[in-house]
Amino acid sequence: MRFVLSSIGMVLILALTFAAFGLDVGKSLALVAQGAFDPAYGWPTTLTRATPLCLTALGVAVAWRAGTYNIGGEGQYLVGALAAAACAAGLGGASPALWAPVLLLGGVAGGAAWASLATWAWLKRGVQLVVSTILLNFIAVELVAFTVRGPLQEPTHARPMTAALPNSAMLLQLVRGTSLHTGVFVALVAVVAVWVFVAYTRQGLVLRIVGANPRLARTERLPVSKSQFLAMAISGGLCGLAGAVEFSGVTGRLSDGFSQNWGFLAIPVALLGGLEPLWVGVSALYFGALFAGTENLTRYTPIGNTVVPVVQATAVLAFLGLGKLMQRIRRPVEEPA
Amino acid sequence: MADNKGAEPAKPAPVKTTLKVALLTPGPVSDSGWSALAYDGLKAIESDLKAEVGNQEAKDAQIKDSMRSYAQKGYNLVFGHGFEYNEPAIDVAKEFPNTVFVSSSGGKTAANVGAFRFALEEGFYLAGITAGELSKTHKVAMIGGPDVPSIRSTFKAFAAGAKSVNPDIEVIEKFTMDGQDVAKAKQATLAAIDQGADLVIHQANAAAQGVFDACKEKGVLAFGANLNQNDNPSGVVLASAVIVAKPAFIELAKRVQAGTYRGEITTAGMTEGAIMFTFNPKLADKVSPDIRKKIDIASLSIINKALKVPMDSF
Amino acid sequence: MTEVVDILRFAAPIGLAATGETIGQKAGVLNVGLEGMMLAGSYAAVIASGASGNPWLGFGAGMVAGAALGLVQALFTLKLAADQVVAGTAVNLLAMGLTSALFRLQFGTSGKLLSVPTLPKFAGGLDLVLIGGLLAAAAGAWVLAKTKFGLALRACGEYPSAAQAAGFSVTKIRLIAALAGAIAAGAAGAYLSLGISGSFAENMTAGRGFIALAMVTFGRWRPVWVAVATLFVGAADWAQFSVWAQNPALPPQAWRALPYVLALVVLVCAGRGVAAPAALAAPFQEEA
Amino acid sequence: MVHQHFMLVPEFTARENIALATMGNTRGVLHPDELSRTAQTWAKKLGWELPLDTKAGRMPVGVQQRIEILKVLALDSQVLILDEPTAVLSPAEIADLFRVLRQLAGEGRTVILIAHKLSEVLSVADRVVVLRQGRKVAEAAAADVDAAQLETWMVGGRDPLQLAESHGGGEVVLEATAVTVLGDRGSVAVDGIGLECHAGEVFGIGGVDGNGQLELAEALAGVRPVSEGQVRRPDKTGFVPQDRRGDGLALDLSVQENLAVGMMDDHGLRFGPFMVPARLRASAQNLVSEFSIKVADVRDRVGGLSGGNQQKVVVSRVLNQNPELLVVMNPTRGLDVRATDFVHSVIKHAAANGAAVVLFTTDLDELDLLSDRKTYMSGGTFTQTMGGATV
Repeated sequence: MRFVLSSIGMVLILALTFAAFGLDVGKSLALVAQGAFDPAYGWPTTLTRATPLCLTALGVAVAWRAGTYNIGGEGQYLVGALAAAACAAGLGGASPALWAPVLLLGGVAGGAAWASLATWAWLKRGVQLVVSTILLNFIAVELVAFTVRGPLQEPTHARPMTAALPNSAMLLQLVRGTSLHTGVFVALVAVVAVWVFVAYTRQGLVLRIVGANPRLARTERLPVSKSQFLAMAISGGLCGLAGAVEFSGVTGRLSDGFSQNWGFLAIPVALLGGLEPLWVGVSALYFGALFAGTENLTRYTPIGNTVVPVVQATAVLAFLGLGKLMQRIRRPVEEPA
Repeated sequence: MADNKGAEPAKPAPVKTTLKVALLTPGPVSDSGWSALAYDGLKAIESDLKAEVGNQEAKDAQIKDSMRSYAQKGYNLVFGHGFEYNEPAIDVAKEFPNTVFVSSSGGKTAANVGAFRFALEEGFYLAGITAGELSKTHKVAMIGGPDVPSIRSTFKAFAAGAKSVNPDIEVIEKFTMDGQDVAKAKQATLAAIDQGADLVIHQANAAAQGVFDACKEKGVLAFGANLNQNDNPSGVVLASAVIVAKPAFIELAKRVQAGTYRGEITTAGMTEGAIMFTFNPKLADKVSPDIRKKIDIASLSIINKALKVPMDSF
Repeated sequence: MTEVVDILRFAAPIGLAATGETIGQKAGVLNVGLEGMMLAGSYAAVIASGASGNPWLGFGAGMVAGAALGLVQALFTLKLAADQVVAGTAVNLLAMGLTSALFRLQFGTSGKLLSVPTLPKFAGGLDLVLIGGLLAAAAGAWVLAKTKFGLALRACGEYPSAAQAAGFSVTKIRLIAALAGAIAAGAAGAYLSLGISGSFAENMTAGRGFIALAMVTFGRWRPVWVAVATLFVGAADWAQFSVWAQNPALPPQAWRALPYVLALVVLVCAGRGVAAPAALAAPFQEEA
Repeated sequence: MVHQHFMLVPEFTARENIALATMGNTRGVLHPDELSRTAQTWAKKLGWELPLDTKAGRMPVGVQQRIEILKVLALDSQVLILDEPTAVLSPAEIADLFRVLRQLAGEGRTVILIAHKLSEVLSVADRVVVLRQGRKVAEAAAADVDAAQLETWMVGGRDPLQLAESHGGGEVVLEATAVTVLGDRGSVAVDGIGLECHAGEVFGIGGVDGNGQLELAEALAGVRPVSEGQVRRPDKTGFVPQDRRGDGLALDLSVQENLAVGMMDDHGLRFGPFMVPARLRASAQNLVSEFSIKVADVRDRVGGLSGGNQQKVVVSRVLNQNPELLVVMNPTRGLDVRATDFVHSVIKHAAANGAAVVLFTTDLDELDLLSDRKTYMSGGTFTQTMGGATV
């Protein structure tokens, strides 16, 4: 029900935005639908876009559920990709079967380490996560810029990027003629794993308790700092994994433009998914479709990519407004005095 | 579909219906520079050849999807405006033998993949000569936006030009790492002028106004780049190193339309009329006839290929 | 001396935005849409200055644009009690898309190097906004510390129920604080385009809004310290272009990362300090 | 109006808090001194010491209470409404407060006191109104009614409370020797205290809030580290904190999840690293019915329950772990008579079943009713007197 409503709402929003931009509404909507849902390449592109978004948003969700407000997803994503690229450089002649797992694990480790820097500064030195993770984002961008011009630059040293990953080492292409790769399964597994972890494991419960009220966790002698550290490490690991998946699934290279802001966009995606892993997966699909659709739109309309952020913004605001309205209707029932 | 057998690989056939041309740019086409000039070329193809055109700002992860989408829709030419489109084109082109993929620079080719590069270095070399002759402080500056090979290559040419007439000249180089941050461009330029530079060239795209503004504030002269920026309201642009994209783009599109395009790496420079170095007539008094003569001689040498301007390959 | 003025000028946009944001955060309003408001301010300022030929009109237009976006955001965060991070992100996207779309609509898809009348400067490079901005920041600090409004505002950020119990409308006070922050962000953007660049380019704020956000925390929610933090980053920024040339031993990326690394080191060394306002980013529903 | 939950900004000084409450509008320059002058006058008149420059969050609750009352008085209110003002006060403070209330009433002001404790109501009020479920059920002059009558009106009659007998005298379960504990700001809150608690006894510790009880309780329960000395406690130690909403519950989580905090390591409910949802739910439902917690569904937010039921959630969770040592702090603060009775009976029951119970309370009646042995705390050490009233 919720989805039928929000889908109708979304179409309305798109139509209004297109009209405001002076586009042919029918044609534009068709282009968006085609880009997002065409069976030959729409769906695959939607899934491709949703993959990194889903992983980073899961990362945000885990951290926020534990009360650790990680907004450094972008930095962790970049460092994850960087770690994967470093692993690739180090692997050299190793057997192709080894590459994917090493790269992905490398990404997890890189992202987790980057997040842990912030957690350390917070738990040991009281530096707020909100500020340290923002600062680490900026630093990660420069770190990537440096490495692709320095230690990890491709062999000719002419271009600011790493050497291309050999095709045999890339994650397998799933649908011919699209970018869809096996990384989508990684995201799927992550959704289920995070869901089970948060909802059904002892550690997940501890994490939620720490997030909901750290003082309760303290009175019950639960390991508060340790749980927060773990939550941030998982969060960073997921963001790093996203970077590694995008690196070894889509680009095969690391360069300045590697980041598509997935780390920042993860926050609204996670929040709109209510920080519930399964809904975060759905929310990521939604946004994946939105990206795939609007990308297609910009190809064939003269308006260019300026319409994309406007559509996204309107969609997010409409979700917020709609959600709040529905909550208001529900609230009186919910709270007996 | 002409499927050739034998040694000759498959090549795109002539276009019988409406020509369809797509442009991929690494930045916004509104950047008054690198991406804008390609966009203007695309618009020229649209109006002169009555072609259907599309364009998209596509980076890293989006590049292949974008190429495939255009190819699937039957686009005949997909032009990626940067070296970074070369390798993805090689991959994607295998799936779409009837679409020609061309990138701005890049070293790999296939039957339907090529690279096409403007030798802006030639214009920068001439600007360098002018700067080397005019500088009183013996210091000149280059302000770059993003630190990318194409920009570095032009800067090398500028430095070489300056040193060719003034071997002791110091060339200051600064990158803001951003083609849109006008304030940073201005800050970098001010810093360069503070360090003694009295002539400044840029590769700052949309942020170029910051360079010109800084020059105006400090009373030094600047060079325009990519587009003819001599009429910039700041009034400090002494000359511009210009890419004349339109004829080159139309020529390329025509060859694709005729089915005569072969995957190759070509360079369009002053010889082909694709690069110009033009003085600002309003500031004519700043340049002595002597210097103009030197520039004319150098231009001729470049056109005659007697003078080879340094150019990085990437 | 020129160096000092230069640092001041180039740090001013971040400083203005950060000071405004400090006021907002003191009232419990976290404005993630700062970047978008700055960008809108830059755009409106250039358009108005170009159209009217009067940079002061442009500057005013910049503030109005900031305020307009601030109102949109407040509608969601204060009225609908929506998540402040999400609403702010949306406002950023909105500003980015709209300014780019309008820019292309007006000046052609391939853009144009705009040059519009800039704010007049005194000898030495100072200008009215710079001096006014310093005064405004001081005034802001004074209002926070020494006026009744400031006290009520801080109460809204610490314990809104107490402010309400004392008879004040939390929503109204937060709205005023949020608007003050939004106007400051608009002014910051306007100064970026009219005080420094004399031009507009798509997305020209280039992340300054996010840096301003970081500065508020770095300055520990104290207006004076926020200003100091901004100047510190401004100086590091300046050094990137000035000192770098003399010391190419470090790669340029290291210079660019330096302000953030230093900020982090300073925070780690300083250890625990003043905490954030207790009710920061927490929605407050007025009881009837 | 003096709220039960204080309307003081913890980060503000007393002066600023009074100024906030009394300034009335947001125009003009702030003169906290002027704004707090009336309050200061009142404080002098009432014989209260007013720490003007201390942050409210760092004051003992009794002092916070005074500031709340001064805020109201400074506004020259003719009608004062106090919601459960005595919940956090010592007997001496209560006596002092009542003296002030009488004084105010004597000056012609109207004082409305909302309270649960009947003896208090009768000792200070002129007229009593009983409300039950939003309805006025009775009204009388205080002189005309006694506690029994009031109680009948309030709860519609009830059986006299039957408490289990605890004897004490078992083995020593808890042993603290020369324990020094630091407060949140690093100052010494508990100063070299030693105590023993035996299986099967309730050891009561009375005293005015803010004299180190919180720190000692947390140290005994193992929540707060001791800086000097030693605490020997059993592994199975249960702790009922005084601030149940702040320390005892995660209000946004469900009843089930709040109960699960205490059942996580119950091996029947765990399968390796996983919690078995069905058994967790069943177990929670058992507790809910055993402790008659009023909740529609164990998946409901615990924040939506009444204070009494919230406390039951905390107590049931703690007792469900069959603690050998139970540390309880002000367990009935803010609860109504029935809930209070219930909590008293389960505490006593736990002791009768062999648990060692350390009870911290500011409520003298409660201390007397439950304790087998008792002492008082003042200034971080044990004394034999409480809040000025000699025992």
